[in-house]
Amino acid sequence: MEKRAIRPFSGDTVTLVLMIALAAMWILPTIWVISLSLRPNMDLMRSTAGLLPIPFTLQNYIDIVSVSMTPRWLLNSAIVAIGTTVITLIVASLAGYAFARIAFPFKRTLFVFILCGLMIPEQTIIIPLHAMITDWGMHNTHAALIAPRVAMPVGVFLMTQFFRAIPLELEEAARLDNASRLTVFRRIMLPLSIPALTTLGIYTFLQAWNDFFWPLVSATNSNMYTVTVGLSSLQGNFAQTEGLGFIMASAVFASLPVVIVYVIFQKYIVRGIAMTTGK
Amino acid sequence: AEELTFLRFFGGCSDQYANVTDMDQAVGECGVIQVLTNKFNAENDQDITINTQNVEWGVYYDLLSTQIASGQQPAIAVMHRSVLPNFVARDLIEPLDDIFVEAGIDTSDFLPAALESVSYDGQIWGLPWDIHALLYHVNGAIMEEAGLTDAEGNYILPTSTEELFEHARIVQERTGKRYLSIGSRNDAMTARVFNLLMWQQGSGIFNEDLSGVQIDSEEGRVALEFMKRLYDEGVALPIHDGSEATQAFINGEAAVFVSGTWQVDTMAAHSASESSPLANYQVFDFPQVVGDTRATWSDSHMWVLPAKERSPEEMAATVAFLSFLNDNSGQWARTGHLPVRQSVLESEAFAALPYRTSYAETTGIAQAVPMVQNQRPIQDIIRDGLSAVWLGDTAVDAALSDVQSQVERNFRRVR
Amino acid sequence: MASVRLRAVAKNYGAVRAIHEVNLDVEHREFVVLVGPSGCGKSTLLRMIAGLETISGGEITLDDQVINDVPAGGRGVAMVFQNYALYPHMTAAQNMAFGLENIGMAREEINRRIAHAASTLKIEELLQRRPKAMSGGQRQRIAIGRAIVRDPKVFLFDEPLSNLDAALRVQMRIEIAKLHQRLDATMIYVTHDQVEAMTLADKIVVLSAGRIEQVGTPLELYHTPRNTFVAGFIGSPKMNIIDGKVAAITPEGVDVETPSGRLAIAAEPAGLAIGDSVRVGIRPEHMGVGKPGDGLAVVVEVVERLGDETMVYGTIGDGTSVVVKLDGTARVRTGETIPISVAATDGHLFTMDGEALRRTPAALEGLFDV
Amino acid sequence: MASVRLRAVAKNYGAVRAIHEVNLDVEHREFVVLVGPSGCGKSTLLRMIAGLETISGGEITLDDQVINDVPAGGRGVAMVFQNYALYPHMTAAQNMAFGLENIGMAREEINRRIAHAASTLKIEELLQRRPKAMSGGQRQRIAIGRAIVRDPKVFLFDEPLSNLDAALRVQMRIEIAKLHQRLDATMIYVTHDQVEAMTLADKIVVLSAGRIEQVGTPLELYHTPRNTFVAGFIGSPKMNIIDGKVAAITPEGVDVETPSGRLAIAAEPAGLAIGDSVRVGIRPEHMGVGKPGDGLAVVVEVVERLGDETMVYGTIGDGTSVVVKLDGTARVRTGETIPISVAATDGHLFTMDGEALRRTPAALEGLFDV
Amino acid sequence: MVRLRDGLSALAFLAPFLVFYLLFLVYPFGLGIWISFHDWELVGSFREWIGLWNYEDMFADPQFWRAVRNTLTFAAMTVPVMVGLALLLALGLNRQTRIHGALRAIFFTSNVLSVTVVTLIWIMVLSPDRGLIAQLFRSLGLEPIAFLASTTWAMPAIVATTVWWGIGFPMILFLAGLQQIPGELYEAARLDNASPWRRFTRITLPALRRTFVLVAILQVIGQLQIFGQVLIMTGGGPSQSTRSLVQTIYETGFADWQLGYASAMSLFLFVVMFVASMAQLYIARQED
Ligand SMILES: Nc1ncnc2c1ncn2[C@@H]1O[C@H](COP(=O)(O)OP(=O)(O)OP(=O)(O)O)[C@@H](O)[C@H]1O
Ligand SMILES: Nc1ncnc2c1ncn2[C@@H]1O[C@H](COP(=O)(O)OP(=O)(O)OP(=O)(O)O)[C@@H](O)[C@H]1O
Ligand SMILES: [Mg+2]
Ligand SMILES: [Mg+2]
Repeated sequence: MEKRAIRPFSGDTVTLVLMIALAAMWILPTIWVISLSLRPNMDLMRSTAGLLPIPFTLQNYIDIVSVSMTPRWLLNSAIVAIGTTVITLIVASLAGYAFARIAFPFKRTLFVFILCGLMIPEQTIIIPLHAMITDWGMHNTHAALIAPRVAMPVGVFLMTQFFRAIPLELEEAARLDNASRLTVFRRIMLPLSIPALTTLGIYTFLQAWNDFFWPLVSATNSNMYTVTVGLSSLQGNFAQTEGLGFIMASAVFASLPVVIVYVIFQKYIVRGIAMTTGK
Repeated sequence: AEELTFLRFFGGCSDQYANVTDMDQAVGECGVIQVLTNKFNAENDQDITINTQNVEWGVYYDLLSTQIASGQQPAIAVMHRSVLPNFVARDLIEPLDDIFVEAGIDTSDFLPAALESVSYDGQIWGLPWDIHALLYHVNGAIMEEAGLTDAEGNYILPTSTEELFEHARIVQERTGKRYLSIGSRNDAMTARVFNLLMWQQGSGIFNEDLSGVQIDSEEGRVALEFMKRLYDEGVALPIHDGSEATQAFINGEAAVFVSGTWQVDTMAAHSASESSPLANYQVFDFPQVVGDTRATWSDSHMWVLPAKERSPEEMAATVAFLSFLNDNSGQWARTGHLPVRQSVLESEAFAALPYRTSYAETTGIAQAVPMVQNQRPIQDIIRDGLSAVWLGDTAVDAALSDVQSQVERNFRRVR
Repeated sequence: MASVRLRAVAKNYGAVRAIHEVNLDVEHREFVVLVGPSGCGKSTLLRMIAGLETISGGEITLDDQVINDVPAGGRGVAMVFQNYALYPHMTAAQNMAFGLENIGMAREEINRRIAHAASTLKIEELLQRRPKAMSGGQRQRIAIGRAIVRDPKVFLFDEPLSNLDAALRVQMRIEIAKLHQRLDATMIYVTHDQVEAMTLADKIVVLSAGRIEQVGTPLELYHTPRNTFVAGFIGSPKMNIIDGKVAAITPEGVDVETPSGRLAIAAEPAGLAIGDSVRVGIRPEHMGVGKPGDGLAVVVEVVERLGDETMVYGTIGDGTSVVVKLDGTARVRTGETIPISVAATDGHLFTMDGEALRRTPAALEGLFDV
Repeated sequence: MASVRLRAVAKNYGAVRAIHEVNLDVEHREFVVLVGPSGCGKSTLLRMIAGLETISGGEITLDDQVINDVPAGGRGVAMVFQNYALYPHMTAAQNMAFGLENIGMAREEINRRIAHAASTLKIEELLQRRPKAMSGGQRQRIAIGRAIVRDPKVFLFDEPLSNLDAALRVQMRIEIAKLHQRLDATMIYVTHDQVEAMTLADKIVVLSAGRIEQVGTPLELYHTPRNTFVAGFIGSPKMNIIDGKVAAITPEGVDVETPSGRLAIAAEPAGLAIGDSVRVGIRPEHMGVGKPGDGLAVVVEVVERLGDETMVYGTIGDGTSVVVKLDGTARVRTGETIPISVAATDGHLFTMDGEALRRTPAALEGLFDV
Repeated sequence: MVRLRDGLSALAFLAPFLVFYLLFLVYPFGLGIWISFHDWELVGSFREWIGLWNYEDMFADPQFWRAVRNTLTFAAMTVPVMVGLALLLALGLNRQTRIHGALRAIFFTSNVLSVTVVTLIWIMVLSPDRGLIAQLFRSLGLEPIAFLASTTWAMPAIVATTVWWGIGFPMILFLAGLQQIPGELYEAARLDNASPWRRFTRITLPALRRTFVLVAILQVIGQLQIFGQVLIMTGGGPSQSTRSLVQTIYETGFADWQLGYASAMSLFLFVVMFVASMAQLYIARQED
């Protein structure tokens, strides 16, 4: 809308040029890394200068797909991230619905109890969590990587807020239409909360995909590594010398899924953030 | 069919050596152990498969610990003698005496030092694999250019602190190169060299009966002052981490590289290449630089069996692989490490390896950290605490007392 | 048959009593409109009948069956919400089908009913659209359609037209009136728009603060409001209320001395004595410009010309504001004082606490004959 | 002195032309109201005058100075926005002071002006409150106050009352009327509520799709709309438009044969011949029940009784809907056919493309004398 | 009756989440407190109750305090840069054109990369002999700085990495905040003769106050948890100058096996973060 033009600062070309310059700086490292990943390792041992992939090779990517563990790690990451996302969406929307729409004893208390969980940082519980999963003999399983993330109450909070914003009349209309709670949830609330579910889903997916500390200590078998942990295991001295292009290609390769998810869904991310911070 | 997980560091090169079983093609630590593994997988007649899990060595013990903690012990793992006490004290690895007997592994063929390094509390806990020690790697071309050669063309090595700095000055003046390349930042080399310097003065970081720490001592001060001077006078670069130091030496930026036996093979390979700035590579016993006791730092690698339930078949497979490794431990010596078996040491093959004569004395002067618990955190404390002197601007005395008190704190938690 | 009876029905929200023991009879096929100021409990009452709100006291019967504990879906009532409450992710047809599917009705029967409702409401071409793709009036019709297909005994409407613009409101109002004529159903309708109430209702219920003030036909409420609250609430612009004192009691009614002149009111003087304080009520549309010196002297402040009508806003002696509705060609100017005459039979009289005095037979003659 | 003149003013949004070369004169102290359907360009025109929107063509002058390129703040105009646009984190007093501080006015003068505006608007006790803590009407007053303190030559209002409820709207409307009488300022007011337009305006500008349809006093627009658009837009309920054919041309005007009977209209037959198709326009309030067989035969569909008025919704022969406004006691029932009579002088006549034919002097007599 | 039915259905809806929540968050949290009163080792079965000894040890441990100091320094350097830069970006990019959208996407995209990738990129960028910055330095005739090897530069380098990585999210938060400011406010301000600067300070900033608090809290909480960047980029070095609290927790627990002690430290972290966010909320409340 044209009206935006009068907001301070955003209008003039000087600002725009500045922003473009800043953005160029921002994206430069990424471009360079992509370019490194497209150059032969031998060549990189001599020099890493230049922003263009000359000489050009796809060998690093071919190596990733054919010989390295990276595809396996990608699969693990995908299982964990998608599993976390799906389960989170299910349990968070169920719980959010109960908090938003059902009157039951001690609701407020329980809600506050769950909100308190927002205050507990992941890092605080990793040690006991590790001890606990050890006692259960569950390390090096996808379940152990998924479950603790599902327990995070952010999703419940978000879904509760969202369901509360859906007009009560819709549910009342459904009650007059003889719908049971489950029918209301399934046929009215869930379809209506697709934007919120999308947002929560993307957020959960990105978080799970990029998780580092927990998989670092729980997934100790290289077959169970996620991409994040796997890449960091490659990153030793090796990175600096012989396999630079290969390492960079792994990084690019491992980032592709998240970047694609982001690019496809970016408008939901922004909308979701606006939604959750509005008012 | 048994599948065994084989947890080790030494680098990952399974892709590079995929399906290679010819030992002659193996280069470096990674190559040798990988090809050995391939060979065993290919040739054993009991349908045993060894699945290698390679871990970068900086995080190796974190990973081994968490694997053990989570009940995911590998079948066989590599271990340093320095960390052995921690694992033994908690019953985390299996004693091997009976197994060796059963498998027919002859402990009497082990060199005494090697046997000592796997023994603790009167039992044997590992299959000795090597003894590795610090050496003096030399870029002959630079030495020659600087004129540090005697009449026969042998390189002149320092025999005292003052000589060392004199040589450094000469190299700097005549070639514009640095004298030393040494891992100085975030690198265990710092602690190794410090230990080495303590031993050369006839001391050590612990007292005789291992009841106390003596880092903040006269010997400690001499050692640290010496190291500080290296950096102050530009003899070595303080910001180099291990790989940067290696790279610098390969690139011909320094005359001498302070590193271990494990680099011999690699450096030789680099030197062999026509255009390499690392020309006329030679390697020597670590010279006497402080004090008057001949000593160099050493540690050893061994193979251990993490404690866990093993079926008889699994045990048999594990032992079969152990035996195979023992039979082939001569191959490992090719990397530059000192062999652990008398028979290897005396073999023709070993004698034929290059350079071995020039650091023949190392076996005799090698010292290792005492068999006490928590060596790893303690050495880390030394590494970080001392490097503050050249990386930050901590004074020598402050660094020593800081490290001393931290090590004492850690020592308290030992049980 | 569908008659709804409320017996001492009450509703508490925690400590707040939203509805105070209300009694109300709604007969079969009757169109009952609940009106009252915001917050008076109209929606609450309606929602208790629908079963969306629990009943704190009393009894609601539908065809003589107590339905207090019958769940909302099982009462045979349908409701049309203020903001339609259409399921936004379903097409019009799906919206209508939803309730029928929930009770397991056969697909053909559902389709038959939807087709029938759609033709009744002339919304055939909307059936495959989502609410988003419809105008306000169209949504309104779908919402009604969703109620119709369920073939309910009682229709409940909660301010169904308040989200529409003025023109559409008129049109939809007429459609609802036609619908009521066509369908064999009882309707209970909540609004705060008194034009809607007047035009749609067989019977209007005026609520105030959770109590019923008066129940009656639109004309009863217009002509014989029981108190100043109802008098003020029904009619637009609202009735002018002027304080005065009884000056004389005559055979025709009561003469009242107001701060700006004397008025004769055709009301029964029951219990009044000369000198008592009373309130006179006169609707703006019953005022006219009289002879100078006659009736009320009104100082004109604002004149609004609406074409065929002229609204005059002014004040009388004690500062009370009055509104006068004159015809389009009335000659009035801001600032002047005009004499306002009122026929005695058009006036209302109230006690100081707002109770109406009965109007004389002469005043009421002919008013209810239409 | 503050007169605003628009000369061929146009506005393009990209390829879309929102305003087409509009010419308009607003005199000093005049109250001009812009009306028209949604999207017709009312706000755009107003915002161009305010300087919030660039001008794509033409010229705007204020007191004969071209102000096309004068920035918004420097034009001496103040604007009251639909949603008030009060600064939410400032108190009422700070809101009013902001603009004055920006031009570096002395603190005492600012305080004096605020105090004065506050007393004019009776908002003294609100001065220290934030907008959040105020009702809609109070916010509206603060927004006006913010305009007043700047002592502008021209006040611009963009639908300032549309967010208020009906009762408050009436009250604020009257306040704005009083304000206009008190202040020495020109006002330009946008609304889509035609009652507001009729009651406030000295001059109404009817816009449609970016063009001016007609400019005139409220009564001119009501009595002599230039075309069916204006005729339909001004007056409520809107004028009935009935298609017919010229049956006779008489000295008094034109006789038109409609599908439901013949009507005489006092309009100049300029250019008409017998048999021509024409449109007859009759306002609901100008219809009455006539003798059987007379005038239009209307089939009654819905009857709404509003107390003193009765609205009758019906159809005529060709199915055209008509609305008739009768008095409160009219006897009409659903389903019957009633004869509707119209005085010839009350009728309007339009060509098939909507242009009005001039009404005869007899028809206009006395209409503008008030 | 109704309440009971509602209670049961609520339970049914809540149960799946509650199982996860209790099992994987509440129980571990409690267990963490329990562990912190023990000498509890990662491996083996050694678990001895030692009361508050871990806490006493912690408060007397210079390593621990160094880590706390580093962590606080890091947060103190990162948060203001992050908040300030995010606000500037949001202001500069608050227009709905294609180009602005693309620029926003650029700043946000680095946010979705994982810490390993980000650090990989930056280790390379910062590398003194082969890095991007080194190339720049050389082309300007300067000697490249070994950022990660310098006690002076390592922390700022990690800050830069973190800002590069994390700027997108606060930027979007500010953009969301900006877009909630009604355009009419700016029009009114224009009619009120307000200069762009006054519009910014008197309209934009006050309207963004809530967003500000939100961003600041999220940033403080997030940055106090710094771990991956340090672990991978410097390992806490050079000579401990970047060792962070979470890294210390990790190393104490998983390298030194002292889970009890590590638990005590992580509870300390929890308290710090809790206090920090409460303090900020309190300040925000005060201003209301
Ligand atoms: N859920 C609730 N909890 C507490 N009080 C309530 C609740 N719902 C309504 N009330 C109160 O009950 C009273 C009646 O509310 P109700 O909604 O029936 O009013 P209404 O007549 O429909 O008003 P409106 O014309 O504004 O819709 C009000 O005072 C309201 O504040
Ligand atoms: N920024 C814009 N960009 C493109 N078109 C616009 C813009 N602003 C307004 N328009 C178009 O210009 C026309 C006039 O809009 P304007 O807002 O003036 O209408 P309006 O008469 O005020 O309507 P309303 O009664 O709904 O407020 C509309 O068709 C609208 O779609
Ligand atoms: Mg209501
Ligand atoms: Mg508008």
